[in-house]
Amino acid sequence: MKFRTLVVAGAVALAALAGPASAKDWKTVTITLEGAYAPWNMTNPDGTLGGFEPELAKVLCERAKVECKLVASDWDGMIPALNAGKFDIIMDALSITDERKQVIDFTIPYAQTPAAFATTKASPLANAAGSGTEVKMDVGQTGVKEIDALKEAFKGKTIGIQAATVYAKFIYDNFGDTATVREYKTGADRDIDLQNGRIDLGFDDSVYFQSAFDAAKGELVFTGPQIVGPIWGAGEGLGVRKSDTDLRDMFSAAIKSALADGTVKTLSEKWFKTDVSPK
Amino acid sequence: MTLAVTAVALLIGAVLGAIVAAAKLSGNRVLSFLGSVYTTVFRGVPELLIIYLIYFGGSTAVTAIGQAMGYEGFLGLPSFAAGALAVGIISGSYQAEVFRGAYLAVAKGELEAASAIGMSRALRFRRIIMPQVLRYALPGVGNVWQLSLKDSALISVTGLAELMRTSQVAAGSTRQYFLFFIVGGALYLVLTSLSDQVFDRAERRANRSMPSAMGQV
Amino acid sequence: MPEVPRLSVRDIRKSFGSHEVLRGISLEARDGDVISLLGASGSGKSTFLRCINLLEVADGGEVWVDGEQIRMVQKGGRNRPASQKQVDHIRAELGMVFQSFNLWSHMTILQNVVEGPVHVLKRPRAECVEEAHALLRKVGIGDKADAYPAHLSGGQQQRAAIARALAMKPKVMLFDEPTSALDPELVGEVLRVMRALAEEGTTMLVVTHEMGFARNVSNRVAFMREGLVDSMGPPQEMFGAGASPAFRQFIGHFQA
Amino acid sequence: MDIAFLSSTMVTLLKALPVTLALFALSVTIGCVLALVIVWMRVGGNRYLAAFAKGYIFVFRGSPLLIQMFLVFYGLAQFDFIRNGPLWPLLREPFVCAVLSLALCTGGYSAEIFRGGIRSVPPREIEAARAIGMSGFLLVRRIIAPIALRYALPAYSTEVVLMMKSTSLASLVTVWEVTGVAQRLISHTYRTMEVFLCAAVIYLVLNFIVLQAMALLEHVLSRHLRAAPPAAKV
Repeated sequence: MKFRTLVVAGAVALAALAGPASAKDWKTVTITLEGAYAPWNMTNPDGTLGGFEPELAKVLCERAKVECKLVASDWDGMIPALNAGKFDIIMDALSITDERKQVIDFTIPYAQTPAAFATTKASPLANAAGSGTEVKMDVGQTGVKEIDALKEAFKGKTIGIQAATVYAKFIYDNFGDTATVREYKTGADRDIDLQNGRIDLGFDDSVYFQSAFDAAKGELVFTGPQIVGPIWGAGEGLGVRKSDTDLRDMFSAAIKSALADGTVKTLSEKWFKTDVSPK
Repeated sequence: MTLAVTAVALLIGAVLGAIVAAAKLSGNRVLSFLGSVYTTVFRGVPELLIIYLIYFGGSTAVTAIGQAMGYEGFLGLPSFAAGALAVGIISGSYQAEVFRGAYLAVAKGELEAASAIGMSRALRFRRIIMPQVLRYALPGVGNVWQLSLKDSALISVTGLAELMRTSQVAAGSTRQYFLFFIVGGALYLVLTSLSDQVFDRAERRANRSMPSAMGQV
Repeated sequence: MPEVPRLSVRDIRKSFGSHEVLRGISLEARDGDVISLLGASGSGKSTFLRCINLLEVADGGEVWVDGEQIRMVQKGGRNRPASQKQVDHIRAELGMVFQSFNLWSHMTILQNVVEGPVHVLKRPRAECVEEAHALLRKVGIGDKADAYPAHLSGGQQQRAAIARALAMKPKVMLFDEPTSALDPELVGEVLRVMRALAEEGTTMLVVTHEMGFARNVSNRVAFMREGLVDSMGPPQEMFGAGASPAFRQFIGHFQA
Repeated sequence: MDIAFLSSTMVTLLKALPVTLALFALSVTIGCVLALVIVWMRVGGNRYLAAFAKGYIFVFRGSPLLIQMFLVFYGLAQFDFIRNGPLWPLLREPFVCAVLSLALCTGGYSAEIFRGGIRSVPPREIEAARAIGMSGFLLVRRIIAPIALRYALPAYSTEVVLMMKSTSLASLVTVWEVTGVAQRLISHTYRTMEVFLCAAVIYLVLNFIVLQAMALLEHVLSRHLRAAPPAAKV
């Protein structure tokens, strides 16, 4: 009996240290971001987190009437870490997909963005077929005409992607048999390698790339069509544990109201120079 | 942050190491077997994996205990605790070996001499064994500190903003990889050489009864 | 034609820091000479021996082995051998037996003995092994060929070390207090081997405290004192009435 | 316990084993050669070479391997003269970068270990070798190296085990060895514990084999330290 109390006390003490402790009535919520996926989220020089998502999170938490704490963590371990109770919400341009729905739950989307290839300005692969156009794709769809044209053009090349993303799956499904795929821990690592010429192409979220291009001082450019549609899931939403349905509903409602009154649009235009709200 | 993690880890490691070393030396077959398993496993599995296992597995375990005790919801292990625990467990396995070696290095004759003048077991341990074990173990503990200092770089994967992660994020956002990693590396060099000196001095102090040991380094 | 001395040392000087250990020592060993070097500790006997095969480099003086002079040069204000190759070649012609045996601990006795002939002199291994066995039998440890040094007694180790030196077929054997590190009961077996070598006509230079050996085996005795040769002569003279007062005082300690 | 999942995980992870083993074998071999060069500089007598070796050892032992690896992989590639240089086709490959940084790092550690071994060679045994006319390379090869190797072996086997474990860091520069594949599996299955446990078992087994091999080598090399074999006559 005494031992039990002791263990519980110890566990509670640890949990109190941890912060993301979760009583049933949500007072404080811990949200994780990568802090290295500008302009979605980034780490400011003073160590705080900034970008589109931290600002949106502030709005959402106010509307959900909870205290929020932002913590950085590594992208490729986020979902297991969420289920291990490290934090309560993932807000990191996380696409809502069926695969992920098997392990976690999502709020409604707060953004929906296209994805595209990037390469260096001087690369022979710049201006590949379909550049400047949009291609709509469905979940799991392959054999699309425009994509097959790209596949031919990118034969034998090396494509860099961030590990554990929807884009990774897309590249493996469509280019895995003819091109070399290399997975990086962060987008920035991939970009620097693209710039350094270790890989020929990168594939990622377009608005992310847009800001990465600024950082690369015009060395990187888009190539080929922008790819949009349900293939990227229903857009980017907040990830929560399956058991936390109340939390999910609270934040879904907050997102709904932020979309309705144009808050998302304003923030989006501030950070992305374009509106990413889901249509 | 790096220093804090390493210091806490070294403490955890010292306690674990002492327990495990005692278990291995106890002469009890079950205990010494368990001790060997501990040192083998944690020295044989990559640090990165151990950190991941404790980061993910640790909170699952804490949560499971909590729930078994009737506590609802999730209990998390913060990055700092998980990181320090992981590096501590690893350094514990190395320190156990260091302590064991140091204990075995205490000359049998000196123990017999202590018994001969009628020292009790406890007194013998406190007055004769401990001071000598500490002296013999010091260089080893110094090595483990260096090891832990560098292991702490791996905690960056759990998102704790220690030296490594800070340089990584800075490198990523500024695209100045070379610069920031050089700076990060240089900072570690400063830390390791500073701590080297501290341990050197401590060692010299501990060795003051053995002048012959000096000057050989 | 005058006979070329096996070993000729002229005016060797050596200082360690400000301490002058050897202050100009000359010595000559002709074929078959057995010279015992006596002297108190610190008189420079061992240093003298080590200067001959250049384990220590003398500050000045000449060493001739079998008519060949070891060439020296001044480099950076210090005396140095001109050619490592010549040094190696001279060393191969001088057999050295150390106070503490210095057998190579990672090799068997046989390997210790054949190491030099095979790798320094580049002679065929089979031939060397055969000779080595003969040498080991000669020093009385024929059955220990495959043992490691740590498994032998001190006396056996020293006899193995003598066999190792002999295997190089040296022109002169140098002994540096070969029995000082041995327990008293083991001294005899080593001295017996040395006496046998002397009787075969091996040229030997022996630093020792064994008065019996100096008196009965060697044909010349040199007494060193304060970095100089105090007196030198046949044993019957040295131990007889004509001895110098210093030598008489020195041997007095041994007769007490 | 989900046996089917564990066994399929094991099979996937084992497919990455050749990469881990190649990383290990190459970096240990190159690192060992490098260490010999460094230690030769360190004890060779030339003041400048010794200072360089000292600096090398200080830098590579004093900073985390992870930083060294990132520097080699991302850092070097930032310089135009590297990208346009003759080595770029090699340095372009993540595998080469991983081997390079692992080898550079273990080179520093092993050099210190070898130096410790050399320092424990009894000076008298070296002197005995000089006295029969050995010098230079012959002396090193026949006397110093064999004795030093024996003394350095226990510390060196620890270093080799550390290297085996260090290969797991290569996953962070996009080399898909066992740990990297484990992480990829997790990103598909989200089952952290099972996958990492499988990976841990693989490393344990590998290190067990390495340690056994080293112990065997040590046993062979220390015949001269063991008690005499039961002699024919006692």
